[in-house]
Amino acid sequence: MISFKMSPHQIQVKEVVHWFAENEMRPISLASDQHKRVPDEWLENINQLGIQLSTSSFGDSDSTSEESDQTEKRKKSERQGNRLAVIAAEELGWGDPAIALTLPGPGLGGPPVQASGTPEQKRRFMSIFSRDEPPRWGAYALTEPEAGSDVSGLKTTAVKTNGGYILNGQKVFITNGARASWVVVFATVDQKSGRAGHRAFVVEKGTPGFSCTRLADKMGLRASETAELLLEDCFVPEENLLGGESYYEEKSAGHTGFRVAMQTFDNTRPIIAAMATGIARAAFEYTLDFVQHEYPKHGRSFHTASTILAKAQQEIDASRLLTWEAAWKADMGKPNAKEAAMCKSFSGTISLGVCSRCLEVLGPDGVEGHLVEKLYRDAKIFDIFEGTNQIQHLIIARHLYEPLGVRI
Amino acid sequence: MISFKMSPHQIQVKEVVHWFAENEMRPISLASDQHKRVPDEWLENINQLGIQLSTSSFGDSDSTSEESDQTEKRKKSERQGNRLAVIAAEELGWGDPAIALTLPGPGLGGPPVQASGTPEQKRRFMSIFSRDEPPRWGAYALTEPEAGSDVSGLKTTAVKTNGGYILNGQKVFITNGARASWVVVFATVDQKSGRAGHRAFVVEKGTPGFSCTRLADKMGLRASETAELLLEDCFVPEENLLGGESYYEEKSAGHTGFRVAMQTFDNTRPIIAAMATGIARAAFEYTLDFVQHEYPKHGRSFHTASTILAKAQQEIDASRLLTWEAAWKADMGKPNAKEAAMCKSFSGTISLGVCSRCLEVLGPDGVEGHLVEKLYRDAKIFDIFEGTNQIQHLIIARHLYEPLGVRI
Amino acid sequence: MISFQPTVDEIAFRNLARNFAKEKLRPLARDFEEKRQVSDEISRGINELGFSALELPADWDGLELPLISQVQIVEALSAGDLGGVQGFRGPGEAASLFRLVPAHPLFNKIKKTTREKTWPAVAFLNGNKPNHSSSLRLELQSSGGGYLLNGTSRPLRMAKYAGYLLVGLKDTTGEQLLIWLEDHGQWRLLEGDYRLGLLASGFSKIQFHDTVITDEQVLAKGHEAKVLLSQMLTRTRVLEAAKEVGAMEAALDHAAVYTAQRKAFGQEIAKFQGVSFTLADMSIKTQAARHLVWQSALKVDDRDPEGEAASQSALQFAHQSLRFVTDCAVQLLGGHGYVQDFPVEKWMRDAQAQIIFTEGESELLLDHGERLIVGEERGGLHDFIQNVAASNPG
Amino acid sequence: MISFQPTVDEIAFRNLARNFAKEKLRPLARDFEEKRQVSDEISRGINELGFSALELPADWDGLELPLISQVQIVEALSAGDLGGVQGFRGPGEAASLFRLVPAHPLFNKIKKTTREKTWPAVAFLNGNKPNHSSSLRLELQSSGGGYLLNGTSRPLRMAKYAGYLLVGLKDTTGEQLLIWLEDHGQWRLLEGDYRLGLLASGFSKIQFHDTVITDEQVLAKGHEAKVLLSQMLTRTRVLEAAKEVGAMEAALDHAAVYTAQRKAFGQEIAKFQGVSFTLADMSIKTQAARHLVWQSALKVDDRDPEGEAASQSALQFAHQSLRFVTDCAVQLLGGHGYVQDFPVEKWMRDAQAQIIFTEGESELLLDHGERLIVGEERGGLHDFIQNVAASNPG
Repeated sequence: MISFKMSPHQIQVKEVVHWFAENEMRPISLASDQHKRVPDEWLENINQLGIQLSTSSFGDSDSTSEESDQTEKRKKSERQGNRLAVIAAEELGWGDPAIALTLPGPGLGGPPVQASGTPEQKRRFMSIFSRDEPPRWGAYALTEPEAGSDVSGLKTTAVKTNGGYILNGQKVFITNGARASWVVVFATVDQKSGRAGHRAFVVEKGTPGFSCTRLADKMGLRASETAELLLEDCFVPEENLLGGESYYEEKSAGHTGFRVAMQTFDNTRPIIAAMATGIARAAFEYTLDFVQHEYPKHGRSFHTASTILAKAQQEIDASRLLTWEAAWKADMGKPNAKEAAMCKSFSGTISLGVCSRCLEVLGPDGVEGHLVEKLYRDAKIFDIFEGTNQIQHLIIARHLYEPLGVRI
Repeated sequence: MISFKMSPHQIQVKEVVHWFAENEMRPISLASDQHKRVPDEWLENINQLGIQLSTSSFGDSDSTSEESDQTEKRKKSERQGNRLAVIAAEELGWGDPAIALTLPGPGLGGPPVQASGTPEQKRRFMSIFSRDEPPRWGAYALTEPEAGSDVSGLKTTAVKTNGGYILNGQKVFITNGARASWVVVFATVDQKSGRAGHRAFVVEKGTPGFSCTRLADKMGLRASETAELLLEDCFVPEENLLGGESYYEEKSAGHTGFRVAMQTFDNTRPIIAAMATGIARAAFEYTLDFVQHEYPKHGRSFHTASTILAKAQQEIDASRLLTWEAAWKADMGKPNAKEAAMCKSFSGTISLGVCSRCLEVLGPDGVEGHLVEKLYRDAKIFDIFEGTNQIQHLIIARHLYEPLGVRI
Repeated sequence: MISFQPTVDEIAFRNLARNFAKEKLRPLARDFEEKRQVSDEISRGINELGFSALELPADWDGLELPLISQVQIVEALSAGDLGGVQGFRGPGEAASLFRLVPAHPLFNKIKKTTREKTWPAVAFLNGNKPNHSSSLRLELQSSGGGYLLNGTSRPLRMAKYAGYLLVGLKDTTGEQLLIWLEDHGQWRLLEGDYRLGLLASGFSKIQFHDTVITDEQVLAKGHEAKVLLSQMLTRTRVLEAAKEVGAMEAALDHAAVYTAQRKAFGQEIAKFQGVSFTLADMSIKTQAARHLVWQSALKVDDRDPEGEAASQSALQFAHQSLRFVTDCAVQLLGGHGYVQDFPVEKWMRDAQAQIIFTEGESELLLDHGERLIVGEERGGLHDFIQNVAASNPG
Repeated sequence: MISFQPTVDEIAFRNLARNFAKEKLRPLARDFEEKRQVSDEISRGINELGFSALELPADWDGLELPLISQVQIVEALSAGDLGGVQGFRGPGEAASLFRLVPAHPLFNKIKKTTREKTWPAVAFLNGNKPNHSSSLRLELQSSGGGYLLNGTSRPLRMAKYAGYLLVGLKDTTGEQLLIWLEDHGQWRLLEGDYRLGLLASGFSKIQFHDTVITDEQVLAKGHEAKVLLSQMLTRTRVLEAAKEVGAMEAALDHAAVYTAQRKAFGQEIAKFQGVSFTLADMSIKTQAARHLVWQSALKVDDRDPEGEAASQSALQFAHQSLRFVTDCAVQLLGGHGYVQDFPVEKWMRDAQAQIIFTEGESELLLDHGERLIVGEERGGLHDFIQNVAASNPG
């Protein structure tokens, strides 16, 4: 039955995360943006709450400390993990997207480890994230300076050697790349063979030859760490090849690092989209409140504000529903690449637009040490990272033409 | 000196053509749309006025009955022909774009004959258009059923034979194609050689093997004749090859039928753009008048109408100025392909948008036997014919990247 | 629990509608347009399959489906041809009023025809919509025990074929009335020249000249009339928006198939991003519009006080997207999009007509936005309706 | 005669501006942003080249150029860095008032500084702009022979560095006043935390607490003040719009060069229509915006009564296009567009700030549209200005 009503459990998750966003994130939001850093002490404190930005941190599917073979019960309840994740991500985006991305946990590195890792790897890499330990992070390193959207063209090399691989290359725009305990690094074992040559490695902090060369200054999302990573003759042991060698040897299964990277996106894009929706909602709610308290209730500016706010709410609703659909499909075990691209594309665009129009309503008052101007700066990245809007369009179109026998 | 003020001569042309549009075209506009035909009698009458839709019919550059070597004086005065043409075309579009396209004269066939014809051809084909003769038309046949925007892929063949060429192929969307005394037909003498093989022929009405197979019913522009033409083993004498054989033999000059076709567009696109501007202006003026007389001067609907009408006037102004610039460049003898594509693209888009938003202002009253709904139906073709908006974008981008050394 | 999974019944009904749309409606669409009406055969088919009774109350032998089910069916039908769907005879917008007050004694006669499956057409005159043209003014003047009605309406859908007329209008003192007219001697048609779209929908203006409205013809007055009208409009907005989503789906599909086959510059034009990105945009807007329609349907089914705002939002987004998607479809077909050999030019015209004859985009946004800001109290309206129904045992 | 050909002088001045923008402004743009001001060296350069005196009257040693010439120069400068241009010291918006009433005795002091080329900054407080925030209210109360001014302004450009303050405000009876303040003891800065853009522009709020305004400080009153303000705003709108065109040009150029070089999927990304069509759209909007600026400049130079409406239209289109073009530039650079290694992220921020600190898009459209419909009588204003100037021999 079609229903857009949250279950009691979903409502509970939403409320808990909203409480957190409002009472823990918002108070440090503007200062974190200014200092380009989330306070360490804050991170240590909230680590104990166990709130993460990932598909696996809500619901009862927390597999970090469990065996990988699953009981029937767990499998069943896991089926709402994606929906819970987007519900939570919207609230976190509402709270502060930069801080949300800085919450301790495996981050974008989690999905590839969960999806492709061996049981041993899952245990080893996921078990480090615990409320009882100091805060830790995972990260995900795909993008290279000369290959942004073109994932297939990656230039980081992995050369097989005794007991492992030697990695060489450079990665950019890596969220939490400097503070991460490990980073899922995509590299190629054979540049000529294209996507088939891709492999995913877990490179651990402190590995010789692995370093962070720089943190990038950005338009927004300033409290989030965006690192450039360098791999210079960096030896990574065999057991850190995600899935192990046998995973890639079964050619028929079509396992490649490329596929690992792409599957990750189908899971993470709805989360990113939900955060963008949350950003738009934060700007909308702030502005609605402002208009309700400060505006006259008639005349030109009232009509302008009415139109802008109605449009904002409409776009936020549509964005959320597209996102929920992508998450619901994932929960159902249905392919959701098209829907994930759709919600990512839509939410990225409307999020910036809503912020910009809200700034018009707020006028010059809206730029002084102000939440909405920060949201505007933050929003733009949602059109770019995890695949630019152009890439999302390509994926959507590919899925539209596929049943018609045209490969674009 | 930059100036957007018309000269006295330009004002005079504008006023004469506006008078014609208002008093001759408008009264038959809705009926012609309904009957899908401009009345013959009307055409006969107005032929005597000598108003045509072409680059050469204003100013003193009417070369139809003149020798091709030109006096200094004529050359100088000819330099405002493009500006006069777009000024006139805006008024004609304002009057009725379908009737404008049906005005007797060489139409889109004129520019290629003027630009590439031999002196003998210019005389022979252009001299038939005269106020003292019955109304006659020329036409331009480039598009084929399987090659719309892809001009380079044309399939109509021209095989050299004794004293001429045998043409075979089909042409679609040919304005005035059935009533035309002659049609400039583009064909290829060698499909393998691509654009280099293109040739432009003047095919005369009644030529054996040359026929009109159908008139297409359309969304709008219904009073204008849109023909499908068939060439079946149609013999065209050598002397009807535009420019003559020697024209194409000088390889160094780069003369091809493709080039003829493309140069035509640089001249005609501003005219098409000006008509689209005229359409938008007609909808705008009608709606402004309606609002001034029927609307209250306060409140919601007044604000909505204010916004819509201000936007409409702004877009019309911008569209006109882009068009004027393209025409001015042509008059100055400067390359204007980019500007011609820009004004064509912009005007096609805004023309439809203005009509649509005016319909919103007019409400249900606006669809009953009504000028603006007709303009809306007419406007859409301006995004399509003479190169779709996509093609215009391609041309613009090509010129933006050319100086950067990238050929797209 | 959040779910996008239609029920088994919904899927079955939707497939039925889809087949009918594909096999019956689509092939005859040009014919309906030319003849300016939907054929009797198709009307019979529609009625036999129950598509005219989706919204009707159960004790009228209607299906009384929730809106969330209806919108899926209506969308599937309209994907055949929006112009055809808008030309179906039957209760039209009034069905939503029958649903709200099924037992109203004024409806006894039409209720009988509905049970007999004769499906007379009902036209709806919403005199509350802003009407700026001074030549079109309606005046309802209290007179004796009733009212005198004078003036000319805007063009109304199905007016040409209507046996019944539902009128929502304020009298000269500003009191809201809902009036039900059964005798078409009471109004005169003022037929016009329509060329834009939805040409099988029987558009006509309606004229009144000292038409006497007796108190018996007044269905509701004052606050009661206002509430009924508002709730009826909320339901019809959702259904109209669903039709628009169907029209978008048709245009999207057609453009996809065409661009997948059509070649230029040596390859399928689908391979040019200028084409494929446009198609992607069309599909995003279609899907988003569908979700907003579903959301509004669910809210109205749930008697959520936000239902009215959601219906305005859904219809406004549908309008905007419908214009975009049908325009893009024409554009992607190029010259072929503009000629009547392909359906897309008709869909673009139908779309623009559909938008004009329902509420305008700016109006919908302003209604929605003003409520957002001012926070109009809308609670309790559903209870009120129960009372209306209860106080008029049919 | 319609012509798009700049004069030889205009070309020369434009090239000078272009070189200065490229060689001086662009390389220092990040530095200005970080230091929150434009360096003295650059300010000197600007002044020496005469770029601060374009609008100033001739007998102030200004260049008194027609707007059509100014907009070309201002555009070329802003193509270096909009944030830098908006941080130049100097008369700012007030220059247009000096131009309109050059002989006003209140301007004697600043006229002298201008002749001495010391270029003090002037801030402009337009209290007539809608101000919805209740914490920011200005009140001008008649008191004795003058007025008492209280309250807090919105953030103003160059307020931090201003030695002079021009205030346009209505008093409590609704009478329009133009006030000229030379003593910055009369106001207090209320500096804030700005992060969005135009960070070198010295934004600050200004506070007044029982500030006494004497009659001598009143530049004009009533209708005269209204007309002056309106004409001044018309001129500044044209100039602000020209700056925005320059910023668009910069973003367009940068995106073109980047996408011509950047490769993905084995070729320059310029070859993907998703990229090249976006660039084409950017260039169309930039060129259209430029033409509208030129049109408004020509109309104002011609004392055309449509000049004010044209300036509103030009600025509104520039706003909309500037947002689009700078956003697209960031988008076309992808991740590189978002980091501060490239200038486009700054331009997008500067653009949004520029739009916020000038008049809003909806406001401009409504002003323009209402005049279109209601046809406000604006004739004779230019004559009036002549009288103002004549009646105040300086």
